[in-house]
Amino acid sequence: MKREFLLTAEGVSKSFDGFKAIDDLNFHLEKGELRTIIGPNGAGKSTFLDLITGRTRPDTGTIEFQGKRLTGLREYEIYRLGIGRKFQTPSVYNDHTVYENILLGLEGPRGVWASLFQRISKACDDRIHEVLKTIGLESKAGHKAGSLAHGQKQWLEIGMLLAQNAELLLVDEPAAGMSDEETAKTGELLVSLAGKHSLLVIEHDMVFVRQLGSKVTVLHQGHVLCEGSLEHVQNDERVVEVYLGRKGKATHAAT
Amino acid sequence: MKSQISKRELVLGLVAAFGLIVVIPGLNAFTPESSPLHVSNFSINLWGQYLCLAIVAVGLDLLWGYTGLISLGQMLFFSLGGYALGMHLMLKIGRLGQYKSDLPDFMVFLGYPKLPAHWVPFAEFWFSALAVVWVPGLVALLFGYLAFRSRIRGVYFSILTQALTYAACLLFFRNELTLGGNNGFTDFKTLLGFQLADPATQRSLYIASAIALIAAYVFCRWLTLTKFGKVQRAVRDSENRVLFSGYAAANYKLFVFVAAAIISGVAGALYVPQTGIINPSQMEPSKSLEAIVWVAVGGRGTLIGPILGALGVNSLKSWATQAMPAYWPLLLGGLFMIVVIFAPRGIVGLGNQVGALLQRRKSEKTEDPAP
Amino acid sequence: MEGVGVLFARPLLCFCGFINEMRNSSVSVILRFLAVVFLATGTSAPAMDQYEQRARALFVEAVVAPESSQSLLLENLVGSAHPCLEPFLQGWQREQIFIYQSPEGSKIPILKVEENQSVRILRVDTGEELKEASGSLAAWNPEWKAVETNSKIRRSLKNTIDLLALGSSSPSDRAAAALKLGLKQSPASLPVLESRLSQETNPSAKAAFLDAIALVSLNSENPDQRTSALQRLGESASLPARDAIKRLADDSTQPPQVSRAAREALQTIDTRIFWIDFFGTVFRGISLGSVLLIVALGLAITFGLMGVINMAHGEIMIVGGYATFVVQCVFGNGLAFAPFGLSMNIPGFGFDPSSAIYQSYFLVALPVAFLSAAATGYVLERGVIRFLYRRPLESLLATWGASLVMQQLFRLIFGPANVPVASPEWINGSLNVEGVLMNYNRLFVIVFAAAVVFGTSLLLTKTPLGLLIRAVMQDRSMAGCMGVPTTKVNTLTFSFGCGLAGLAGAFLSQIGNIGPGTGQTYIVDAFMVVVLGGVGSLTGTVLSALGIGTLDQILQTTLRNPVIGKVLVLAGLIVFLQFKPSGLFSAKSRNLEES
Amino acid sequence: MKKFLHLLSTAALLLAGSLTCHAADSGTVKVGVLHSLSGTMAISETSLRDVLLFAFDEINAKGGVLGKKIEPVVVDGASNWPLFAEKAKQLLEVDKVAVTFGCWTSVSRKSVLPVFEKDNGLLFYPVQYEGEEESQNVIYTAEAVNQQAIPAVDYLLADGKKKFYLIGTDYVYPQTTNLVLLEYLLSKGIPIENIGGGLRKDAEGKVISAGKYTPFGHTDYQQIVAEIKQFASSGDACVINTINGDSNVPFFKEFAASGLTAADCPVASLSLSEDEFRSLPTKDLVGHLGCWAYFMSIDSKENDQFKAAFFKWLKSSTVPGIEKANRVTCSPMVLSYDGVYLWKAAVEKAGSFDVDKVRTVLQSGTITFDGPNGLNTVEKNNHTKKNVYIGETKADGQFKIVKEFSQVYPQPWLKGTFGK
Repeated sequence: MKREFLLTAEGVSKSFDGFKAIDDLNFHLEKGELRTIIGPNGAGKSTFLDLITGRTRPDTGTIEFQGKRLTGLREYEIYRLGIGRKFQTPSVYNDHTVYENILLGLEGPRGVWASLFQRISKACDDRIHEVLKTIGLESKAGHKAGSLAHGQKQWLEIGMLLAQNAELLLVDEPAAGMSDEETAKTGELLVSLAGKHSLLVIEHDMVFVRQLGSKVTVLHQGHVLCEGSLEHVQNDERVVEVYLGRKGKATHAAT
Repeated sequence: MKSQISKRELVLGLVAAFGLIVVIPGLNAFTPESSPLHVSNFSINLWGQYLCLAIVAVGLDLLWGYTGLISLGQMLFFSLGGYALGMHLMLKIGRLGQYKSDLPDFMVFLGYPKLPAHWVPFAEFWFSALAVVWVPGLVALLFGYLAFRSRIRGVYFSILTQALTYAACLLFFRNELTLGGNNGFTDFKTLLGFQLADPATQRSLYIASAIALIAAYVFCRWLTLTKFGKVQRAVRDSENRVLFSGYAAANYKLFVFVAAAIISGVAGALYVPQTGIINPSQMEPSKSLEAIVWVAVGGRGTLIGPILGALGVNSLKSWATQAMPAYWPLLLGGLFMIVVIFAPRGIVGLGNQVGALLQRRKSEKTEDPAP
Repeated sequence: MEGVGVLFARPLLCFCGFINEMRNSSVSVILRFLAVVFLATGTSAPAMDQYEQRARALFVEAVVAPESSQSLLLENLVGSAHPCLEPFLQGWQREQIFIYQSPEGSKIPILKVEENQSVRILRVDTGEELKEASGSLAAWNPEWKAVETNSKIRRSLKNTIDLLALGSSSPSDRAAAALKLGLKQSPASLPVLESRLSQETNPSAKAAFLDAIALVSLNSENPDQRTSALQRLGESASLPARDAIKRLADDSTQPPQVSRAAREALQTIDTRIFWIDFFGTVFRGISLGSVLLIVALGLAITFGLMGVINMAHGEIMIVGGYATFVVQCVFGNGLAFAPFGLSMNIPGFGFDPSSAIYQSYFLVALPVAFLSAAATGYVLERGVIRFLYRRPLESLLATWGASLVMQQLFRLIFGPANVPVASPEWINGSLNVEGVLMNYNRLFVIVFAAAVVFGTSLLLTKTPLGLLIRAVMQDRSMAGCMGVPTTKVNTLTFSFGCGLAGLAGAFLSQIGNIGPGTGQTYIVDAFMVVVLGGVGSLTGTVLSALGIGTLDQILQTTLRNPVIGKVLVLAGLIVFLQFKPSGLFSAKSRNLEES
Repeated sequence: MKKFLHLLSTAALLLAGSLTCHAADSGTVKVGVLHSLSGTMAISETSLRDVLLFAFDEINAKGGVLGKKIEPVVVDGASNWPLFAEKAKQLLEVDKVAVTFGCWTSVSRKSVLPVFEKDNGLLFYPVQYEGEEESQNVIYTAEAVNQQAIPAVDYLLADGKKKFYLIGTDYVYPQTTNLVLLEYLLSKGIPIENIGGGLRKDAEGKVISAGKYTPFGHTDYQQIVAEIKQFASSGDACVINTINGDSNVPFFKEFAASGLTAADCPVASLSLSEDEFRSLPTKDLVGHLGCWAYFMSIDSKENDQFKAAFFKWLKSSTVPGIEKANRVTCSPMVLSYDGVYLWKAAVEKAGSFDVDKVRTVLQSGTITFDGPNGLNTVEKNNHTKKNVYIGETKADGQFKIVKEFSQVYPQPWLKGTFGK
C-alpha cells in the first residue's frame, strides 16, 4: 500500500516552445519534511514551483496536495489550500509599509466583502508584531517596503509566509543577496519551521544547503536525477558529472 | 494617500462641502443680479455639469490611480446612466412635444405606431432611477467578468474598453435601437413634476450633483482606509504577489470596475437634465480619453486631484473654445503630453515630483515587465 | 484626299487616351476601331459618301438648333447614324463642341480635341481641321462658347452612340449595346437586332443579341413566343432581364405555361444571383481585410514588437495621405495653401491630367508617403515615446495627446476640409468574372497589401536590421548588454512602423478620403486586428485582418445592415479573447506568462 | 491646507470666469453666431460663420440696424451637442443677444431648441432639414423637404426613372426624408419593389424605415455599391443620396470604380453643395444631380454682386484662421445671408429688437428679401418661400442649372400627406 504524502507529483511534464522545462517529474514530500532542491540553472526548479502554485499548468501528469488535485486550480485557490510561496526575486508591495505587507499576508478571510468590513483586531496586531520580531524588521514597521535593502525584502517576504502560517512553504533561493550572517539566521529560521510546517527550499549555495542538513533532491533537465542526504548526493557520479563534471572538463582545458 | 483621516483633512473637507452645497447655490438664490457676489443661473448650470464630470473623474481615479486599470470606456457608463434617466424624461414630455403626441417625438417622425415594450416601465421614476444604477453596473459586471477572468490587463484592458465604448457608440447611432439614434434625447420638460427650465430646479440639480460628488469622494476615501483599499493598491503594484497571497485579484478588480461604472452612471443621470441632451457622441472613444485627461492632469492616486482636474480642464475648455477655438486642441493635447511625460502625478503631485519619480524608477526594476 | 484618313486617325487615337478619362472604356475601343478603319480606308478614301454627308448635316442641324428641340433632332439622327459621328457625339456629351462664327457670319460647329499639349479643332460638317480664311490652321480661341447639354440631350446622344455601338468592333461592346436596346423592350428595335444577329459571329455577342430579342418578345402578343423567350432568358440566366421576367411572373393574367416558364426563369436567375453575391462577398471581404491589414501592419510593428501603444497611428497614416495629395498637386498645377494663415504656394509641373506621367503620380507618392510618415514617427519617438518605454499605458495617453495636436496641425496647414485625391485611371474600372465584379482598386489593395507584408517579413527575418530589431524587442536590457545600440534600434523600428502607416495612408487616399479626422476612423479597428492576431506575430495580424474583413462583409450581406456586423465583430472579439487571451498567434514563452 | 487652497482658488477662478460682466454699449446690438468652428462639423459650418460676419460688416457699413451697429458674438459649438446647448444658454442668458444665427445638424438644432423656447430667443436656421418641426422661436430659412427632395424626385421621374435607390447616413434627416419620399413615390405609382435599399417594418407590418443607412464617417461602401449595381442593371434606375459629409468620398469613389456613371444611374445628392465639392474628387461626380435653393452658378445681378462683395471681403478679412484661398458660395451660406437681411427687415418694420414684436412681423408674411437666390418670403409657418434649382455637377465643382421651380411654398409637415 502507498504511503500518504503531503505533496506528490507524478509524471509531470511541461514544455515551452518545444523546450522541455519539466520532463516526467516524480516527486514526493512528507508532512513536516524540510526538503532542498538543487540543480544547475535551467534544471526546472522554479518551473516546478510555478507548476505547484498554479502559475503555469502542466502538459501532462498530476500534482496532488493532501490528496487534493492541484492541476487546474487558480493561484489563490491553491494558496488557500495552504501553500505559500516566496519568489526568487523578492516580490513585496513597495508602496505599502512593512506592517501592511505582513497584514496582507496574514492568514484569515480573503474575500472582497470581508476585506471591506474587516477591522484589525488586537490579536492580528500582536501576530503581526510577533512576525516582525522574528524577521527583525520591527523597527521598520512604518517604512515603505520599497525602501528596504534586498536582504530585508527577502526577510519581509519570508515574514509574509510566516504570517500566512501555511501548511507548505515553497522557498525559492531565500539566501540570495544576503550576508553570511543573515544567511545563517535564515537557515535557522527555516529549520525551526520544519515539523510545524513542511518546506520545499530551492537553493544554490551549498553551504546553506549543508546548514539546512535536509534530504536533497537533484533536478537535472526537468527530472529527478537523484535523491538522498547531501553526502549521498555529492557522491553520486551522475551528479558529479552534472555539476563537477563540467568543472573537471574546465580544469582539463586549463591544463 | 494617508491611511488615517487627520482632523485637518476632516475640517477642510467639511468646509469644501459647505462651500459647494450651501454657499454657491446660496449666492445664486439670495443675492441680487447686480451684486458682484451673484452667481448667475448660467454659471450654476455650468458648474452643475462640471461637478458631474468631476464625479466621473473620481470613479476613474479609483480604477486607474488605485487599481492600475485604465478604462478608455468610462463615458459609456456615464451615457448609459444618462440614457436610463433620459428615457424617463422623454416620456415625461408627454404631449408638450412638437407633435403633441404621447410618443417621444423621434418615434413619431420615425413612424412608430406605439411605445416599444422596453420603454414602458421607464415611465416610473423609481424604475429609471434604479436603471441608472443597474444598467451600467450590469454592463460593467459582464464585461469585467469576462475580461478579468481571462487575465486581460494593462493595455489590452484599455484597448478592449475602448472597443466596447466604440461598439456601443455605433450601436446607439442606429435608429432601430429605438433610442433616438444620432439625435438621442432632448427637449426635456419636467423632472419629478418640476419644470427643468425653472432656475430653482437647475439649482437643486446643482446641489444634487455636489452632494453626489462628495458622496463619491467619501466612498472612495473610505475604500482607501479599508483592507480592501490595501489589496487594491497591492493589485496595482504587483498582481502576482497578490495572487500568491491568496487574494482573487479578479474579484477585487471586478468590484472596483463595477463601482466606478455605477459612479459614472449616476454622474451621467445628473448631467443629462442639466445639459438637456444625451446622444451617442458621448460614447465616442475620444470623450472617455478626455476623462482620462482630467485625472492625469489633476493627479491620479489622489482623490482631490481628479476633481480639480475635471473642474480645471473643463472650465479651461469652455473658455478656450471661445477665446481661441483654433488652438484649443493644441493646448489640450500639448498640456496632456507634458503632464504625462513630466508630471505623471499631475498638478497635485507636482510637489513631491522628484521623489515620486525616483520611487517609480526603483519599483519598476523589481516589477514584472508587462508586455 | 489621301491624307484624310490619317488626318482623322491621329485626333481619334489621341481621343482614346482622352476618353479613358470617362470610365466608359467601350467608347474608347469604338474609337480605336474607327481610327483603324479610317487608317485602312484612308489610303483609298473616296469622297465623303452621301450617308456620311447626310449624317453630318443632320448632326450640324441638331447642334445649332435651340436647346429645346435639340434632343428631338438627335432622335431623328438615330436612323441615319454613321460611325464618323462617333467622336462628335462623344464630344458633345462632354461639352467639347463649340460654335465658330465664320467671318462670313455662318455658324460652324467645331470639336475641340485636346492632345497632351496642343489643341486641335475639327469641323463637324467636314471632319477636317478648321482653317482660317488664309488656309492656315485656326488657333484655339477661348471666347468660343461651348454647346451646352442637359441630361435629356445626353440621353439622346447616348442612344445614338449605343445604336452605333451595335456595329462596334469589340464583341463585348456589341453585346452591351444589344442588351441596352433589348431592355427598352420596344418592338421597333426587333428588325435592327435580328439583322445584326444574322451577321453576328462572336458567340457571346450572339447570346446577347438572342437575349435582347427575347427581352423584346416578352411583350409579344403570342404567348408561345413569350414562353420561348422566357425559356431562352432562363437558359442564359440573364441578370438584366430579371425585372422584366418578374413582371410576367407576378402578372396573374398570363396564361399558365407563360407564368410557369417565368417562374422557372426567375428561379435560375436568382440562384445565379446568389452565387454572384456569395463570391462577391468573399472578394469584398478579402479586400476589406487587406485594407485593415495595411492599416494595422504599422501597429503590428510599433505595438506588437515594441509594446508602444501609439494612439497617433491614425494621424501618422494621414501624414502619408497628405503626402500623396501634395505629390498629386505637384504633378498637377501645384498647391496653394495657407498654413497658420500665411499663404504658401508649391509650384507644380503642370502635367496634363490625362498624360501617362501624371497618371503615375501615385507610384512617386508611395515612397514620399513612407518617408514623410517615417520622419514624423522619428520626431514622435524622439520627442515623446522614448521617455515612456517602461510605461506602455502612459505611452498610450501621451500619444493620444500627440494625435490631438497633429489633427489640429493638419487643420491649420491644409484647412479643416478633406483634401481631394483623384485616383489614377488605371485603378478605376472593374473586372467582371461571370457577373462577379472585382474593382481594380480593390484588386490593387490586395496585391499591395500582400507585397507590403512580404517585404516587411523579409526585412524582419532576412536582414541584419531585422535581427537587431527582434533582438531588442525580445529583451531590451539583454540586447543592450550585448552591445546592440538599443535606442537607435528603437527609433529605427518605430520610424519604420510609422513609414508603413504612411503607405497605408497613401493607399487610403485612393479608396477613401483624407482629412484631419480621418485617422480616428481606423484606429480602433487597427488595434483590434493586432490584439486579435496576437502581439508580435505577423502571421497572426494577416489572418486576423482577413478574418475580420470577411466576417464583417458576410455579416453585412446576411444582416443587410452595414453596422450590426461591425458591432458583432467587436463583441465576438471580446468573447474570443476569453479563450485565447493572447490572440491567435502569440509568441508563447515564460516572459509572457509572467505578465 | 495646500489642497484646500487649490480647491478654493480654482473655485474663485471659475466663478470669476463665468461672471464676466456684460454692459453692452448702447450703440450696438448683440447678435449670436452659433456654429461648430472645431470638430467634425467645422468643415461645413465655418463657411457659414464667414458669410454671417460678412453680412454684418455689410450692414454696419450701411449704418447698421435701427441705427445700431451689429456686434457679433461668435461661439464654437465644437461639433459637441451638449456644448451647443451650453453655448446657446450663454448667448441668451449671459450675452443677451437679440437674435442668433446658427446650427447645421438637426441634432444641434434639437439640442438648442429647448433653450431658445425657455429663454424666448430667436434662431435663424439655414440648412436643409427634415421638416416635421415648427418652433415659434426658430425661423427656418432652410429648404424643407418639399423644397429639395420632392423637386429632385419630380425631376428624375420626368427624366423617365423607374427605380429609386435610397441611401443615407443614419440620422434623422435622411430617415425622415426617405420616409416622405417613399410615400411620395408610391403615390406616383412607383411599385414598392422598385424602391431599393431595403425597408424595415414594425410588428404591424408598417414601414418605419426605408433605404440603406450607414453611420457617420463610414468608409466601406463595396457591399452597397455592388447592391446598387445589381439594382441598376435593368436600367432606368437612380439613387437618392442623403449621405452626410466625409462618407461621400468613399461612396462616389466606389460608385465610379464599379463602372456606374451618371448616364446609367444618376445620383441625386441632397447634402452635397459647392462647398463640399472643394474636398471631393469632382470628376467622379460629373453629371450627378444636386438640388438646392441656390447655386453659385445662378446667373443674376444680385448673385454676381454678392459673390464679388463676399470674395472681396474675404481678401481683406482679419478673422483669425479664416480661409481665403479657393472659396465658393453655396446654398446654406446664402440662406444664412438671407436670414440676416430678413431679420433686419423685420426689426426695422417692428421698430424694435424685441423678439415677440419681431416674430409677429416675421409671421405676418410680409417680410421679403431679394437675395442672391431670388426672392425669399417668410411665411406664417416660420419657413421661407423661395426658388428651388436642380443642377448637374460639372468637373469644375460647379452646378449646371437644368431646372428651376420658382417660389415653392414651404411645407414642413409632409408625412402622411400623400396617402397611398
